[in-house]
Amino acid sequence: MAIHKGRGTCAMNYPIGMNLGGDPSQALVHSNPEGKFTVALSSIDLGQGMKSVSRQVAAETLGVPVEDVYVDTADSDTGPHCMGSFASRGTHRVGNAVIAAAKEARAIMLEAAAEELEVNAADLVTDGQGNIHVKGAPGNSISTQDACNAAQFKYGQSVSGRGIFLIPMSDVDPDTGEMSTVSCFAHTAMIVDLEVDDETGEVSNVRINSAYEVGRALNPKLVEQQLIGGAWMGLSHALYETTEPYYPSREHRPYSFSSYPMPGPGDLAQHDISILERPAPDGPYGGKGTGEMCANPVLPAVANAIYDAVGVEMDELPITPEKILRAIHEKQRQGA
Amino acid sequence: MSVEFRKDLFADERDDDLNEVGKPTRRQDILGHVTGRSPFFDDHRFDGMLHIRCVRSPYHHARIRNIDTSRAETMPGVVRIMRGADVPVNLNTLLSLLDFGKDDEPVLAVDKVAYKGEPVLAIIAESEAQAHDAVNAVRVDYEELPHVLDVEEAIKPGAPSVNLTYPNNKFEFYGGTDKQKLRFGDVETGFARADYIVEGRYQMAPIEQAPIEPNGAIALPETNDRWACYTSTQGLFFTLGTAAKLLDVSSSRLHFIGGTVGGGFGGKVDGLCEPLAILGAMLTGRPVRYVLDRAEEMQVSAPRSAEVWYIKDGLASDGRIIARQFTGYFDSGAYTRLTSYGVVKCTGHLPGPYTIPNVQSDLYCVYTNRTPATAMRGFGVTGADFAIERHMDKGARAVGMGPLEFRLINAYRDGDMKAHRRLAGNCALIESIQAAAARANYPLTSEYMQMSSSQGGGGERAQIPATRLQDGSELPAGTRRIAAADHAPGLIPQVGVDVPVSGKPSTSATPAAPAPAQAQTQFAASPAMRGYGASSLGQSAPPPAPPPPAATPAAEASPPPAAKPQGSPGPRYSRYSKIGNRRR
Amino acid sequence: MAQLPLQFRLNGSDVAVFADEADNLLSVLRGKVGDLTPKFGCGQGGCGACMVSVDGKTVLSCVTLAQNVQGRDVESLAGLSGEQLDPLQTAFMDGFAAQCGYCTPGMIVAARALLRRNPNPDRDDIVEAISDNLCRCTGYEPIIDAIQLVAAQERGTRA
Amino acid sequence: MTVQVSSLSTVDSAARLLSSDKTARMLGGGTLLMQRVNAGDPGIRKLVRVDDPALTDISAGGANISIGAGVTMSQLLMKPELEFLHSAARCVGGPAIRNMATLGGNLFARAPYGDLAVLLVALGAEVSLAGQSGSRPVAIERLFERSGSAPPLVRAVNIRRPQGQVMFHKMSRMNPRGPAIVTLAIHLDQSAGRIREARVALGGVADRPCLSMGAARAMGNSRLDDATIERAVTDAMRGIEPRTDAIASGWYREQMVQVHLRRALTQMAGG
Repeated sequence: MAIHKGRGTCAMNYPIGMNLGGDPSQALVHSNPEGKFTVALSSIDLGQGMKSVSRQVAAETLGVPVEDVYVDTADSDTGPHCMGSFASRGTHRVGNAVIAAAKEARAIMLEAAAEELEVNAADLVTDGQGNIHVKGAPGNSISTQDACNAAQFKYGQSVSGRGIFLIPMSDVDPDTGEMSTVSCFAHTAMIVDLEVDDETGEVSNVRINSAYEVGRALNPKLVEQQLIGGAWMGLSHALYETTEPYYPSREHRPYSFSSYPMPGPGDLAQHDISILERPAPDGPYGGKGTGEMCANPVLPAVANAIYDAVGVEMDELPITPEKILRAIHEKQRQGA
Repeated sequence: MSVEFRKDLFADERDDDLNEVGKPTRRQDILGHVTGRSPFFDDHRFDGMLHIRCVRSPYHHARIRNIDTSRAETMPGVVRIMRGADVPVNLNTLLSLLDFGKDDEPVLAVDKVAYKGEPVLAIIAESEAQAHDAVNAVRVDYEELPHVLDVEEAIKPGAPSVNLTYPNNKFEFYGGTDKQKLRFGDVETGFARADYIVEGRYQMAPIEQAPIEPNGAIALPETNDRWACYTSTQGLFFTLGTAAKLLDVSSSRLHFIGGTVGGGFGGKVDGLCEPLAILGAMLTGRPVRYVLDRAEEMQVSAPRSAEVWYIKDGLASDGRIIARQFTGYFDSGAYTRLTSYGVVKCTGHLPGPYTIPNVQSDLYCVYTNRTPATAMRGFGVTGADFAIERHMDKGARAVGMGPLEFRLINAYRDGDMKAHRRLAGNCALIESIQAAAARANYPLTSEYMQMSSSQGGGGERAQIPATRLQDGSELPAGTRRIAAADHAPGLIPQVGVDVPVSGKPSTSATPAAPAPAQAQTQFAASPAMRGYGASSLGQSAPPPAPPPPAATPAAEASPPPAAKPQGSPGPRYSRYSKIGNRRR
Repeated sequence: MAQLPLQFRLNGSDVAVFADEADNLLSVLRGKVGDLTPKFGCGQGGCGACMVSVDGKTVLSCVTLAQNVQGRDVESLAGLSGEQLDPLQTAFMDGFAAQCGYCTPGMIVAARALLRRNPNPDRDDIVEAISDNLCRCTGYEPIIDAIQLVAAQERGTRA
Repeated sequence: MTVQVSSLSTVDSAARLLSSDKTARMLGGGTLLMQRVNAGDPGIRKLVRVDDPALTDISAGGANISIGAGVTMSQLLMKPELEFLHSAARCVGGPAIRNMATLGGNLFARAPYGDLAVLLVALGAEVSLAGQSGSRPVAIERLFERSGSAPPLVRAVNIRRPQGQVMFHKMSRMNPRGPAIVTLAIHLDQSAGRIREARVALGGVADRPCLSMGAARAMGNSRLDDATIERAVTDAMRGIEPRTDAIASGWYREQMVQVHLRRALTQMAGG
């Protein structure tokens, strides 16, 4: 019996949003008389943090504290159209729509502030703390609450905005595959170290060093959540998961979590991450989506590390201990 | 576990002192999550709520000869048994909302079943246990048919027809072709010039998305002659539109409530539960709940598609990849769902993040007698990238280079032409490799550490080469035939007004954006505006636009001007309105 | 169909409902009593989203026959926080230990049960304690960290 | 229709009911049975609950140990006198599963479950059956031999406190809780350097825990040396058809029986 150490690498990019475009998302932003804003979406928060990212983007654009904004994702009667939360499109598409809507609402808020302060709206800035003041003269200020209140009760203005983001749909040339695909890409590179038991084919002591380029981490903790959890899923895809364990046969299919193995809390990899941010020119504050690309690199990096460890080509997923062991046996047979 | 931000990289393209963006603000939904009070779809309860369980096919492929529900109908608690004939429009394809592909899948099977687990009947009962009992009491008389499970077997002549809409077991892409092609340069010339040829076969597994919350919906009659639907969908309007089509009801009469979902990963896009729950509410006038159990989640809800890949590389002795050829088979299962779109997305992604002068790909979306596949995290890319990055290691070994060094010299850079004939920009592959190497103490020499995504690209690497087409003809260098906007970063219209969304507009190295109106009009007026739906509806496609004269890459980055007057509505919008405008 | 009367204490309050004979505890809690904090994930005892305590011991309510809690004390996540949040809830919030939030109720019930029986858990003890609970989003790390943090805090408070 | 529940106060009355109704099942902790009820399994129409204190009795003071079939894994783990069972009991699920899962249920769990039963088979444990007063206890592995007829109702498990060396090992892909690829339990009774009796029980491999007769024969009356170990490894799967499931193929299970048996015996020889 021997334990063999191996190192594997990979590099990847990932397209953000439905790749041919044609996938609009909309946002509506409006304020109550106290200057507290609601962002209405029909986009879905399925754990990735849609509500939180939209909230921070809206607050940034409106120029108000994040506590003054709440995002609702619940309802097709109140939330305007959105294609949905998939294809890593949420942050990018919805984020841009929220910016557009928030800008429109902000302009109205600033107009009311300008009336109250008797200055030109173009000269006003927000401090992000709930105040609007004349550029270079913080003393000449009005709170966002008072501005919104005045807009609604004095000037009869709705402090609200509409936003949509659409990348028009591209066609595809049937002969060449020419198409206008997505507008921005996230990037990743990964180095995986692991150990392989040549008697059982088991992989253990997985250590991951990674770099992910995300455009801009709109909320660094949310990005971290995606990267840590995504790499776990990637490891699961690499070594464990399939609905058809003997593909293409349909025999012995799993019907429960017990028969559908995934790494348990005792099977976690050590994972150290570097995050890079090269803002996407068309991303909201430069942000790209991180939700999908984070899982992908683990698959080949693990396979490449297994080759480095025991010299067998693992080209079929998932790379179960059984597949590794069979390949080791085959290699021994050929070497004999 | 540790996380570090490399703020030193791309610092000149970024403004880091924003107020709220970039802050580790607590999640807005977190208090609800930790107290168990977040309103997931199943956290809504209604008096008199009924439950659905489905009768499902025990065969891979069979004709339905007879369905006997007489015993089930009289069982305690059974309120209604729904058959295919009860579904107003019992044939759909998910992407009909984008006019992509032909309707090919019933909600409830009528004449035949094409995979184990395909729903045949939906039984509505007072309790789930009673619905289960009634399911067990239904007798369906099947005539088993020959089946096929292997993608490469399925497309051979004489294979059983899985899907009657596509009898050859291959999806029809635009132009009626049975595969999605990618042609850039001439791989055969490249292979002939190569010092090394590396070939490989790879296989991606079908994988269950496995969110802990299962797919489900609760539908009920609302006042004003509408129906409400509490749902776990990942696309609220996507599923609403699907339900409206299947139920032949105006979308204005459906009210979807969701948005808080217990994980999705692509597994909650197909809208399996909503149409049946709403139909149940329509037929019974009562709240109806339909939730997949875990066994159904594992085997009846759609997984990530399996894929089989063949890759052939031609390598120069200095490590450059000079030709790369792909053949790929995506296992769509019995129906289309989203796999066809995954194939197109994948084609746009090939040959990976590398600049290769000759690229060819043929990808097939294949029908087999297996659970239909759909989206999952990394959709259309995960399997291809596994194959590519396994293959890159073999290439590095062939040329005797380190694996990261091999990737670095082939990495794409700003200004490079991609195989789908659009320019790359905003690249960061090189820097990502350098950062990961630094993290892992992977020794890269200064030659490799000094590489940069923003240097060394473009120029010769920006050329569109003369391209050999499948029929043997050659397309001249520089040819582009799709007149949609070039989506290379920086060319997309920015939304709204003046506030810079990237945080630092003036110093950005990328080109300025054209005005929004311009890009929209170019899109809408393109003479090449041919949707997938056009071919499926039997319309002949307009002839391709004449290739523009060969131009410098810089000029190419701006698409040719619009041919139609501004403001004319594009056909894409009318397709959406087809759903929205349906009246009852 | 005849239904059975069922009485038990839930989070310290008396509960009386009618249930089908073979109903599981989860469906009674959610459908009859209205405590929606335990979640349905599998109905197979395989994911832990439905975890509650019965007489101080954690169980998977989806595979617990509801009749078996007749006259007994049931505690769900709803019972862990009153006026104030349980420190675990705060730690999960601050530590970004939840994404979709669907496994979170079961995780916190499992973690509180651990800290009650073992105030000095090491990392392996925590891993063991949450091994009935699946999470598909987080990769478990932030959950383990949050529990470890609370264990340390509570040790400090006692010291 | 739907599932009914019968609550009885004695094991014997439950045994009578179970033997007269083949759609009735004894409910222990419910961890396996309630899944099937929830899924609407038409083969289960009645659950039998028994509130008989005999089922939760533990008598563990001396050399002869008796454990009621209703005792949970958690209860076993709280008994220091039963320490020799703890490594196996700890392999059953996580803490909540162990709070529910009973000894009796574990005996009837089909592979890849039933880890504790594998150890009990190796230890030569016997069960006393309900409703058959006066009948002799039955070896656990014999319980699984009568296919077709309704499973008997176990009242208690009787074990002699083990002498000699005991080894338990479970190989699973999910840690710390997961279904077994193989579970291995070995009980070696040695005297004067020779193995008097070897009992090697395998779990996960066949549908139910089973004894490896090949390994036992190979080791009987031998020294535990490398040659004996190799003979035991070679013969371990003789007569046993390894099963394939979603977790592992029969081929892999056979390989793992051999690898882990070799490792375990080598460790026992060294210790």
